[in-house]
Amino acid sequence: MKKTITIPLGSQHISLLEPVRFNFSCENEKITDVDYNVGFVHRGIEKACTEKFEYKQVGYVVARVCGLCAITHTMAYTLGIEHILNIKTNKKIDYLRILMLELDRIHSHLLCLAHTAENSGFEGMFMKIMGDRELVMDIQEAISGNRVQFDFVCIGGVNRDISTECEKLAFTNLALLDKKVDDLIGKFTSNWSTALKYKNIGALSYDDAFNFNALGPLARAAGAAIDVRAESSILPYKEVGYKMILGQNGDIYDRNLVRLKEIKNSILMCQNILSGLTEGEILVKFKGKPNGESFTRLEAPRGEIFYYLNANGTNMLQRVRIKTPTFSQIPGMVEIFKGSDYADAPAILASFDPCMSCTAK
Amino acid sequence: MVHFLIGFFDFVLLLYFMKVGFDFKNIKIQILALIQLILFAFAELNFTHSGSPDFIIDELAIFMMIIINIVGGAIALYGIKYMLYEDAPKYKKDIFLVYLWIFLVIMNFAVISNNLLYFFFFFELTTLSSFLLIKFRNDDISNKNAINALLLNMIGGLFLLIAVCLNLFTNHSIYINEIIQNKDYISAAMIFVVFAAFIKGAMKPFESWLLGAMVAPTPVSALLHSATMVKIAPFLVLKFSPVFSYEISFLITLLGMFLFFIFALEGLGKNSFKEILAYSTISLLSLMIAVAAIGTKESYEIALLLIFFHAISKAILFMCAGILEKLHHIKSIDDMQGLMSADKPLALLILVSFATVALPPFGLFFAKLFFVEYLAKLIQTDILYIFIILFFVVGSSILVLLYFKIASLLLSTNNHQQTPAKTPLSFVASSYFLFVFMILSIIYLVTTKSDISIFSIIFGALFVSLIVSLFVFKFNNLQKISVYACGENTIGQIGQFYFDFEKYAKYFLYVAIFLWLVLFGVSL
Amino acid sequence: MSIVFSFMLGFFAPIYGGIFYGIDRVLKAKMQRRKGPPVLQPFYDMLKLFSKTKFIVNAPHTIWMIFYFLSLWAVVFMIFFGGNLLYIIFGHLLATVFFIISGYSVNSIFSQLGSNRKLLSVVAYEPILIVNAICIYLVFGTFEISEILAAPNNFNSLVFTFLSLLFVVPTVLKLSPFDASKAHQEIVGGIEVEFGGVFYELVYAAKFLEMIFVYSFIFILASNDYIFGTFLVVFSFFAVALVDNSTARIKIDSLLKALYMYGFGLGIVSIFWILLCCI
Amino acid sequence: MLHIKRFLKKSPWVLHYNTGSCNGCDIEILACLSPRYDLERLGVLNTGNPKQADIFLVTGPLTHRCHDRLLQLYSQIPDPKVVVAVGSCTCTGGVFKDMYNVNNGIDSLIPVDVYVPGCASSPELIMDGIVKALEILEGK
Repeated sequence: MKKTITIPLGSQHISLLEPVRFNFSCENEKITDVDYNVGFVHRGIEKACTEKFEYKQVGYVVARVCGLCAITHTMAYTLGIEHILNIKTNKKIDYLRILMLELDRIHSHLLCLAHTAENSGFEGMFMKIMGDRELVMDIQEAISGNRVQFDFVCIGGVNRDISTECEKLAFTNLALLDKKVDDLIGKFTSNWSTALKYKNIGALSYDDAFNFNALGPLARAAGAAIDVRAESSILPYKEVGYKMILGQNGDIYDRNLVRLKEIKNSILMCQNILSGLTEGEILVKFKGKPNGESFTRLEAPRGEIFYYLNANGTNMLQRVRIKTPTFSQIPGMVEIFKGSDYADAPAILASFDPCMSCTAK
Repeated sequence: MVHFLIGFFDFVLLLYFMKVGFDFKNIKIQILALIQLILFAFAELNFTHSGSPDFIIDELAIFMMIIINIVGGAIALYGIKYMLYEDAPKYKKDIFLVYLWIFLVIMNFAVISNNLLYFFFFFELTTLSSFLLIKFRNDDISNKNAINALLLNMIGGLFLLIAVCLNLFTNHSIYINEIIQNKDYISAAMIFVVFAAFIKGAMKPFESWLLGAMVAPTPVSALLHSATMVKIAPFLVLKFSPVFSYEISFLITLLGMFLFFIFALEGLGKNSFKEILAYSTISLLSLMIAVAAIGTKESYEIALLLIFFHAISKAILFMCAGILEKLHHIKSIDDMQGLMSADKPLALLILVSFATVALPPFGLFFAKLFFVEYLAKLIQTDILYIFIILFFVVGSSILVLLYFKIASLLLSTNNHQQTPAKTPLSFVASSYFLFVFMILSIIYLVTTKSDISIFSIIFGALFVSLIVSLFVFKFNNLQKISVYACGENTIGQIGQFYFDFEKYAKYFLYVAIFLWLVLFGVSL
Repeated sequence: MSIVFSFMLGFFAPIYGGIFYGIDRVLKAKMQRRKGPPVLQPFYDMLKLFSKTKFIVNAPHTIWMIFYFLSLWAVVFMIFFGGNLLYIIFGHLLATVFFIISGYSVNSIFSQLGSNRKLLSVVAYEPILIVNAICIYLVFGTFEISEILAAPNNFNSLVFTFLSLLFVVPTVLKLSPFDASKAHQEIVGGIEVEFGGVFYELVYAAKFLEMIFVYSFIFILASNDYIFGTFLVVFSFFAVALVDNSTARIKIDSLLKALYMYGFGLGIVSIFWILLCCI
Repeated sequence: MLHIKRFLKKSPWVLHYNTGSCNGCDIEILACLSPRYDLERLGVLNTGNPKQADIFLVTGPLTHRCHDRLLQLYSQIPDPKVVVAVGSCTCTGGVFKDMYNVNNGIDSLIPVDVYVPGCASSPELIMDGIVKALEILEGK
């Protein structure tokens, strides 16, 4: 009497932040087939970038592709357009940009961890992580003036310099956060119920990570050394103490640990940057209109982000193409869902840290 | 004279079984019939009358006769209506009904026989009538299952005959009233009687005959499962339980309780409505045997309660199954979806019948409740009864799961929108009659036991008002809104959990056989 | 206890159950380093629900649920009138079955899944409750709560019963880690999902009654030592809240396994403990 | 007679739906529940179930595909209810205004009671919005 049940997850569901629809065909609660629909958030940003906005504005528009990795989108666009315009930035600008990118990564990872905990029914952990996350949010707010959409990066440099008070706040908060992350690692590794909920659940093997084009923490948790920060030298990551973090099994547990360790690494990088900051200009003057094309790759919190820009010498760009990490992770996600329990599905989904507004744009 | 007639007909019967064996080319039946013939001849030759009467109508017999005649009678009346829907020639339908009545008569005689040889005769007659009834539809599967039933029941008959011969061989009485007064009665002979009871009661590993019986028209299943046939098992155990030694009584209880748990578990994995009912029957039968085997005054009363209320509930449920089959063309529980909207009275009747098997304030529940109380007393003196408790509490919970798993399907209104149909009153009349009968008996029970009265009044009132409000309140003045489906309009497939215990069935069987062997060994 | 007093206790059970629940919420918030809602928040919620529009999905769905509440209330009355422990357990079972049927009677996937899971969790905790009731009987020689409460304190023999009951409490109250039948993030509250307005109110109030039901089991373990009983209840209240806060939700099959292995296992140990060591 | 309506204010339960926002406001709504802001002290619960909600928090410029879902959810919330549009794009369409797949704010579809500006709205603003919504809820 194999009987199939279909369980919908979305488009509105408490475990989802964004509208996305999964339709699980289940036997008992074992998922046998997944039907997915990710296009709820499509707004037409790529089109608008070439028709509605001038190239100087596009940086702020693409930030609204996704609120979580907003800075990465702006950053990738800016790097691309700077390449076309042939602008050379100084060390200080690069460092400040990395600082913001890494702060963004910390808060995004923490949010993902909190969401995973919440979706696996661990309210206490959710509250704890969200409480700790406020430390990073404070630094971001102090530096950029906004908590989420900071619009910190602009073509030719950054919009704001970092003040001494900010620096002091950042140092204390990061040191505090570092301790809290250590604590979190302990909590995630030693809890009986989280072990049941995370270990060997939603595992993506090393081979599958390649087959399904896994990116970011997802791939690194499976042991695949895929990280744009290590491959590309467009930003001086090596100088600030970047270290590749790899997991083994690729299950939720490993993904959580990889994220936590990356947070530690990011904290280290931020501290290095803050202690090594030099005086200097934060904005490079530039002239002319973009003409030509460029490709940019950048590591967003979720994995590689890819920008293709094509400009024809006018104020309007000819083509903006954005490829986001979640988009390429969906086949892998579907594969993992098959054979796991519906009870685990929200946690698996959260541990993928999907970003549907990135995907649908 | 009576003795001669019974002996004569018994020979004829055994010869008929032999013929059936030849007809169906079943060598096992022929051998069994032959052995039985020889043993029977031996018994007849060695048999001498003692002073005891051949038939005794004692309290237990009256009790059984009430069940057989009231419940069985209701089923037989229901059978008349049922046969109108059956696709068979007129004369066959009539024969079928006659079989049903004869069956009831045989049962009446079986429960009053005091002479084990007479009892053997009626025992074999029930075998015969169940064989004929199962064979009624005369297709391949009916024949196969009928033969299987015949074969297994003949093994039971053989056990009974062995017991008789052992008794005669050791110059013991074969009159039941003498046996149960004689404390030094040899247990080996008695254990054969118990084994015969087990086979009639479809204990593992002999449950296949009762499960196969559902190919017959539903009144047969109703009759076999509720009032007749299988009830011989707890009846026999009840008769003999006063002379069980401690070990035997405990082992039978353990076996019964284990099977109670196992059958409930196995029933969870089944799909056909009648099959699930059958599993719940043998599960509860095992419980009855277990309770009966304890052999004290309390356990005797509890066993009677179980037998009585189980017979009524199961009869109602099987009659409903028959209606489902004939009127709504539903056999599998998956097709039962949406019955609540299609035929509300019938669905509610099924639902309430499920409640009568598992929930307060109904009879079977009280039997279980008294049993828990009694077990709590027992365990104080004998810690071994902890195993009984474990199997019992887990098994009962699983039965609740089993019933309400099906209930879920009645209620959900999803994929199969059934066409509304109204069950004719004449079809459900017997069910209603039995239902009223049960309510009256519960009221009687409650008035005799004062400590449960308040409890049952509260919950009885709740139940009644619930049923009434389900019919009365429609909340038409309130706004109705659609269900929550994540903001979408479409609702997916809805279903319940299924359980698959097939892979464990093997191990259950081993344990059951092991317990049988231990039981046999201890009795020697 | 006089009859009037018992009646008052039973009648106002939803009220002080609500305070209990409010304290629970505050406690939980404090454990999460939050300020948390006011203690009277459950009453605000309930009073608010009164003023919402009444709507239903279908009539039977609502009726079954109303009777769930009524039977549960009857069970609470039985507790305060010192009724028989077994009758209370089975009365609670009946109420729960009404609730489950209510979940099944609506055409919503989450409600049905909730019912399925609730049914399984009933199978998990019901045997434990019965075994523990038997333990209590073994110690006090009676199932009547009124007699148990008058008997001398014998908590030493009931230590394992207490531990075993600690597994039942979160399961009945649907607290983490044994809250698979509610599972807000998976099945949006399970059976509760289709209720709104004043009818959700009853489901909400039933939560308080369930609290009284399980904690009264713990209370009677201390028999005539009411102060110790209160201490036990407070202790388990804290312990359950703490565990609720520091664990993730486990799946329904893990729940079954955990309850049978530890809860049921402890129940059996308790019987042995009582029979072999204490008598 | 107790003024029952008074208590609407004390226990607002929230339903959150994203109609195509960039996540910025959504994570800020999550942050509102976190220990620092702790919306629960106002009695707020994130129910995720329209049937038990009083306040409908909507984020996003309303893409075409979210149209029907928004209506469906809105119709399932029992009266009295308040709609809070969180974020600039939810109020007017914001940066997404006049993009081809966007309806320029949710007030084109359902009546909005409170507009919370900001891109992204900070938790303080969202809480302000909810408090404002409570006053409106009381009056309804």
